[in-house]
Amino acid sequence: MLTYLAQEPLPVPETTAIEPPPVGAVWPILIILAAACAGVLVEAFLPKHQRWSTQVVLTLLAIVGAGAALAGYIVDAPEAGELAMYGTLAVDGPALFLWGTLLALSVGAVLLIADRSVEPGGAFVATAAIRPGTVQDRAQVQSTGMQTEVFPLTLFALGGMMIFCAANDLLTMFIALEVLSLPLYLMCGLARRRRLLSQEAAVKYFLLGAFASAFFLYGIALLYGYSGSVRLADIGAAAAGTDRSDTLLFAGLGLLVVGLLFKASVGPFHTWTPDVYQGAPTPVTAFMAACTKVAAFGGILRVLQVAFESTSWEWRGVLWGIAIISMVVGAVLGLTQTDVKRMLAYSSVAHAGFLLIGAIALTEKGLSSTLFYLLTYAFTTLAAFGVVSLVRGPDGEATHLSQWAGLAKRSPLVAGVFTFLLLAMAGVPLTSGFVGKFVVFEAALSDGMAPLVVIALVASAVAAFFYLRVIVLMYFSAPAEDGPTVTVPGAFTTAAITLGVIVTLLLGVAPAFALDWAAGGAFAIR
Amino acid sequence: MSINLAAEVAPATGAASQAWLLLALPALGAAVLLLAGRRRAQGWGHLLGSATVLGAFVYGLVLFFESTGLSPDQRTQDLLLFEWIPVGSLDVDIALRIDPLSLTFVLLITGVGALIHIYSIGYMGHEREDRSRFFAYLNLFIAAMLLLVLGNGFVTLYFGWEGVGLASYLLIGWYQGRGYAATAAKKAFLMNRVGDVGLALAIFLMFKTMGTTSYAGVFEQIGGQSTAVVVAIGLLLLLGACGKSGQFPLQAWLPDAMAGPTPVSALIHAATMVTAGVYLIARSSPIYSLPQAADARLVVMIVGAFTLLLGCVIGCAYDDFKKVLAYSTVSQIGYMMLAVGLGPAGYAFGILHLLTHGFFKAGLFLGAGSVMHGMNDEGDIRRMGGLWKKMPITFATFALGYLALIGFPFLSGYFSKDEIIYAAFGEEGWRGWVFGGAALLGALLTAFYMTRLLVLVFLGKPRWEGLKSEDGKDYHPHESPSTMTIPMIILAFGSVAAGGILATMLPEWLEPSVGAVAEREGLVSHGMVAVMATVAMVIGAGLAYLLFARGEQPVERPQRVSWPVRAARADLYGNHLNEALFAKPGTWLTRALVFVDNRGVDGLVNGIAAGLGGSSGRLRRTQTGFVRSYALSMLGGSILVIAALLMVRFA
Amino acid sequence: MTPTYYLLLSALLFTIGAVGVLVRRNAIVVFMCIELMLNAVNLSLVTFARINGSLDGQVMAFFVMVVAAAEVVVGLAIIMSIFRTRRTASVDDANLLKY
Amino acid sequence: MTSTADSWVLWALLAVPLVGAAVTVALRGNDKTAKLAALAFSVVELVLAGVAWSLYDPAGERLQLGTTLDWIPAFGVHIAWGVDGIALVMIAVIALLVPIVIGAGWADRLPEGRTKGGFFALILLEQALTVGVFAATDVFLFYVLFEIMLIPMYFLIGSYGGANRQYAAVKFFLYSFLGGLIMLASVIAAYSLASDTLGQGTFLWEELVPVVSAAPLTTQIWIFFGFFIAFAVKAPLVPVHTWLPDATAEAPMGVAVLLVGILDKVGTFGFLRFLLPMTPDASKELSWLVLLLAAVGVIYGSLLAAGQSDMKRFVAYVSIAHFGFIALGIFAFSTQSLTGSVTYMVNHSIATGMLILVLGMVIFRGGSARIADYGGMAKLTPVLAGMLLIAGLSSMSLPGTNSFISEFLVLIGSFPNAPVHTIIATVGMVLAALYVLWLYQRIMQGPLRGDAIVGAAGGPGAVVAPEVGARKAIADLSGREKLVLAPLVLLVVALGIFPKPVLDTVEPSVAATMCEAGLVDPVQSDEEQAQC
Repeated sequence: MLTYLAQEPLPVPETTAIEPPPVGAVWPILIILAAACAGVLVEAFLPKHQRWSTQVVLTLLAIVGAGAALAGYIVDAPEAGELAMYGTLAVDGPALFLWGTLLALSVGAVLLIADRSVEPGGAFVATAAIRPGTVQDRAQVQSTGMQTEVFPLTLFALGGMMIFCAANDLLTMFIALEVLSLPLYLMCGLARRRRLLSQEAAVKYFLLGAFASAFFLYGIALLYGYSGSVRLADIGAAAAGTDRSDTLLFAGLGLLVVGLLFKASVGPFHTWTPDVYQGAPTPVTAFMAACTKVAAFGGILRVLQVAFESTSWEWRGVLWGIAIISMVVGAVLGLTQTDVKRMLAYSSVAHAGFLLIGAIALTEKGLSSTLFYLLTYAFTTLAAFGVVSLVRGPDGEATHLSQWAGLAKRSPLVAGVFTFLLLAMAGVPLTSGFVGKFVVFEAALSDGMAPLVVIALVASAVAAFFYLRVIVLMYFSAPAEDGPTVTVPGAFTTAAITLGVIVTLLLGVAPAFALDWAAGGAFAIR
Repeated sequence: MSINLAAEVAPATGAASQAWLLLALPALGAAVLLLAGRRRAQGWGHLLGSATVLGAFVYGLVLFFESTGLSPDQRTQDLLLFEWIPVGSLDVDIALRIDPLSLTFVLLITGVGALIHIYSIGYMGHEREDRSRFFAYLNLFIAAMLLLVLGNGFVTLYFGWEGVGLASYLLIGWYQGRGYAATAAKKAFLMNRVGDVGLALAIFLMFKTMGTTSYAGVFEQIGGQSTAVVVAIGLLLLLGACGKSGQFPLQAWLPDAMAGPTPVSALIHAATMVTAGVYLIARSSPIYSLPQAADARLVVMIVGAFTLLLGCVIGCAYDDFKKVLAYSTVSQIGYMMLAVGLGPAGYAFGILHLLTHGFFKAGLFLGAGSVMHGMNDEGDIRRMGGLWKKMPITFATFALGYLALIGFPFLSGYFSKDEIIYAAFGEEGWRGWVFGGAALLGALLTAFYMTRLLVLVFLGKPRWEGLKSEDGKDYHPHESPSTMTIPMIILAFGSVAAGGILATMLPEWLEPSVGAVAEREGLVSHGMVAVMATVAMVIGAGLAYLLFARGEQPVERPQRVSWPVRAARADLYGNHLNEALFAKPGTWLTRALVFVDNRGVDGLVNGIAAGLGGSSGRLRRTQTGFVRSYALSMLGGSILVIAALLMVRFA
Repeated sequence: MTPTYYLLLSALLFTIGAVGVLVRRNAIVVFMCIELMLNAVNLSLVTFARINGSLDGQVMAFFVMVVAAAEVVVGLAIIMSIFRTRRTASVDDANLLKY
Repeated sequence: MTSTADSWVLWALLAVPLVGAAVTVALRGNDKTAKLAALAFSVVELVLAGVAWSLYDPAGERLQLGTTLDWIPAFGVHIAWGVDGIALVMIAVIALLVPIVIGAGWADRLPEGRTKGGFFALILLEQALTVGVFAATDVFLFYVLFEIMLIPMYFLIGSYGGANRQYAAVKFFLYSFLGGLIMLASVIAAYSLASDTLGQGTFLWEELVPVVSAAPLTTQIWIFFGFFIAFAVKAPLVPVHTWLPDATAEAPMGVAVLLVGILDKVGTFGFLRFLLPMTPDASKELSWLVLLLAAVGVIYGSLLAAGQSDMKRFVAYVSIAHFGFIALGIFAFSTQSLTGSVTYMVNHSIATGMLILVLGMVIFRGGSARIADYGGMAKLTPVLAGMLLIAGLSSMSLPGTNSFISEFLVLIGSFPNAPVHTIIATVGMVLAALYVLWLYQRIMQGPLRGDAIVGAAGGPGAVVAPEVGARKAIADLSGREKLVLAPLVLLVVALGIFPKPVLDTVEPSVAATMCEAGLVDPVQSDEEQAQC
């Protein structure tokens, strides 16, 4: 079948002329990565007791600095976007939007990670090497120390994400994928309590992640074979017209997409999500749920729109199917979950389906609406996991739903906030969730995907049921006897949750500015 | 003729321009009494109640004489009170039509009404506590009834129509403690509603075809309508009339309605409300007089004739004082229906019989009330007898009413009934024989059962001696107080004289409303009819006397009797019919629907929810927790994706 | 001797690796299978480089190796820790998280 | 960014209950003050409603007292208020019912741990939202409020309701939410239509109507169904009605009044405000369907009402029957029937509201909602019995009561266009009499019986002489209760005798709606042919 390859080699595509990298565009990434390296050095050279404070300061400074750099760049950014780093990075409208989103989210995430008031000493194990169940383990649970490597790891992951959603060629994308994944694998295993679960989550995430990246990579290879280049633009050009067999193209596309969908936890490639979300330390779960989703969909959007727009007719139907599966799986499986974190995981699967709908509407509306949806969902889910981390029993977080019964009586504020977030996820008006759904469905409908929209609406109605279940539990049920205590959060967690709630409310009531920003510009196709 | 009827409407002047007082007085009385509450109104409630009606009666007289002063074509006057339901082309007003017909009824209603109010002062004497409420209801009834007859359109008529229905409901169910009273009240209201549906639909049809519902408008345009429409309207109106007037097939409620206090039976279920059906048809004479409406009129006649016989037959079998009178009412209204069904030849006589009947039947009921009042509310005539010397006045008045009813020569009934029989014979062909014969036979039966009643109650041996009433007391029959006897006496005079006086005057007095009496050459001459009727009366009365006056009458109702008697005692199976046709199926349907709604409709909803939950619970299990199965699902997924992509591309 | 065979071989290797992931219990072996898949990809990358007559493919192969090495570091660390906890490296034993 | 001189009224109408809710919830520590505060604010609202009524000019423009502010310019979403006669009367009804509901709930027994303050605050919040729904003239805004107003009601049922309240609350929410989501599809579709034809999208009702109504039939039908399903669930029409009996049965009486009297009206209001003007062709095309559902609903609801053994469920089914009448009137397309339907919306709120409150007082005395637990109460509580009778008579639309006007208008207006359905519905009149009188008989008439009555006299099975035992336990209406019911009784009679003010306010808007929908009266007098 591949005999045509015996023909004489194609002319080598002339390599891009070497032009000095316009550094201004990538300052944010550089800052983050540099800070990450610095963080590693801090671990190496600073005494234990100083590390936490230093790391927190360093990390937050880095993020804020990156944000400042980003803002500084945006004010006079070229309308059409520009290529940086010898064309490996495309710094265009969507990329900037996603960077901004990621940085803002990571502030919240870092605050959650850094918090030491909710769980004395923080949510992370004092020394990862200690074996669970041993005397030392019980000791470390009481100790106030924590594995401060988390902070540089976070920064590395963040850097990877930022590169991932700006990557202009598949190789860069692959590297970025690994840079963002590897730290997360580790961070999943660092929970202070329930270490067994935590480690199991890490193993599962790691094995499946590596497995998925292998698919991703093979896809890259096939596409390279098809188009002779890994540049998205070149692939797009090749797909538009070449004599090569489309087998390579579509096999490659399929594998590539699978790799991406895995990261975005779209059904049926979601299987890792519930387990990992449940096992990982809640701050890390928040970070993953929020930021990874953003980065992954950033990548999906870029790949589909830049490289495969011309072949959309072929793959669109398939992604329709996947979107439906994801929504249905998420909504239906969420109904019977008994663990809050798992429930939120399934909700994120369902949301991934909604996002995919926006992503396969190949219009400006589709792009901007998906970006906006990412923004809204990420902040809501961040805050939601923040709240989850507050409800604690004698042995750590009380994530079993039965423990949440009658929470409203014990602490109305927390219950109120969580209700608000759940309603946002259900897409009730005056929350960001509604506006997000609205713009996505609007884009889909105007791109002629009415049936998909209807299915999505029904799915979100079903999903509404399990959000409602939690509200019923919190408000209408009698409090459980050995009910959990709600710890009064310290400044960090409070700040993080407040951030999420405010954004959720703001985008629900006055989304105009964010919508404009999301519609800022299309992908730079070069 | 029917056309120019509408044209003669003139705006009300003089006393007529204040005619709203007629409604306002009793309505106000009702409102005041209801709001005052039973404690406060105990002392004066009954007086106020009676006063308002008397006032209305007086005012009615004023109007009457004023209107007699006018030339006949001036006598129909309209009085607009206010716009009621003005929407688009529909324009319903609260407005009064003062014309001979309505005035006649005003006098009947307020007159008899006033008498019965006074009577009630005595009759309700022993429940002072609730008496004011009783008078409030009576006033409410008078007000509604007046609106019914005075309204100048079918909607206002409908307003009064249902209003009297409410009052009758309240008064039949007066003894709320007694379950059967409540049931009877409900039954009455429901069967009336059935009739009302007919009336309502008639109104809708009028609006659809003629765009108006006022008498003037309808009568003006009805002539131009197709036969189908006219007949439909005629039959629908008739359905309404049947409901209100206890005509077949909706007669079953009237006897049960006797569960109410006797004055109520006298006023509402004998003299006034039940005759509203007759009024409706007389009022609609411009419709029924149309040639297109011949079929509708025929149906009216059939219903009337059939009902008058049905009433008589059942009346012969009953042993309950008031129920006998009730069925007699049914049959007498049958006469009136037959009369108005005859068209121009009969309207006036229908009304005439209505008036005379109003007098003597009210009198008879009051007599019955007086008897029962003296007999511990005993209603079974087999437990009476020989009461004439215990309560002479009652006996005298009752006897006069009795004679008037059976059409004893030169008493009221004689004039009115004979006119109807004569007019019935006036129909051409088989109809004349059938309806005339029916009317004649009715006269015979009427005499029979009324004589039976009179004999069993007042004559013969006093069978009540030594018996005890339900509440275990001995019977001490005694004459009633004057507040009760005086009205009876007045009514007795009425039942003697009214017919003779009215028979001559009424027809031309009513002419502006129902048109002139169409003189027809009948099958038999006027005198002949008089003779035949008298003969029939004598036969019936004599037969009854022979049967019941001589020899013992068992106190207990004999059970082993011939089939016709059993049938008659069972109301000729009217109730069984309703049971079988409506009540039973309805109950079953309701039960079935309740089940369907819970299990079916709601079950479906819950079923979907349960289905989702179940599938969720099953799907959950696929999340086994084994990395390798996850990997498998991923691999499978990717293979599917690739296969699908390639298929789409290459197939 | 067309490059096609290399592609087929790499596909074969990739499949073997994938199947290995599914059938083997030991976490280390599973991980090795994944490495095998990566290397199969490397093979096809190089082959395509040959076919396309450009060096990109070969360069990418180097990148992949580096990444694979990094993965090994992280992966082994994780597997190590869970092995010390459970005294077994069987991935099937680790299924507390389910449903 | 436009606004008329009098637009402040609507803002005030929206703001007052909101502030009231905040104040009440702040004062919830002390029941007494909280209650007084809530009452005070609701009365102010009532006064404002009166002002609005006086400022509204029936002969004036289509929408009055309006404001339009940009909200999300990117999508042409506005914060736009404005009322026509229909919305105005509904707002008036809301403003009327809320104080009464608060008065009625004054002495309610709440589940332990709940405060009167919270209860009334939620009610006031609900009031603000419903006023907003009726006043919104931007479809997006309407949708937003349409969904939001579920939430306070959800908590009112779920937190303050009866034994089975969780199930009822969730069922209520999901039913309406699903309906709303389906409507969202239509809203978006309408928007896309607008953005295609007008160049830039808008949600302003006045700008959407011409666009959507010009769309081809199939498009209209899709949009129609989106809206229709949502409104049919809200209304509720058979067969999507099953949430109402549960919700009504579990909700506290006052809440049930708001639910049946106000929230449900949003559905029928939607028929008038959106379906007819926006999708006239589809409405005509599919009127047979709605008429069928309506006629079935009348009979179905009536029979089920007769079959209920629980008072609150009884009321629910009565309402279902009545909503059948309303839908019938709306889709019979004549000035009379539409006006009838609108007045029906008002009168049904008053009549059924009163019925619910009176039954609530019965239940308050007997402590049971089962009809079989009562009997012969009239002996002990004549005034209460009278009130029940009045409410019942109004529910069966006896002439002289307010409901007669509307039912008569609906039927007489529907007859020319839909005779068969009208005849079926007219049969419903008989059934109405049946279920009302039967209920009255079972509760009030006959000998004293039933656990609730006899039990009050001293344990089930205890023999009571009506004068002793039970009378002590079961007292007649208190002054407060009389005060609560008085305005309703007054309105029942007044609007039955002299409905002109309402009719005159409503009719022009109805006529305008008919013009937008391109409908002409089947029965016309000559002078009105000229209009539109």
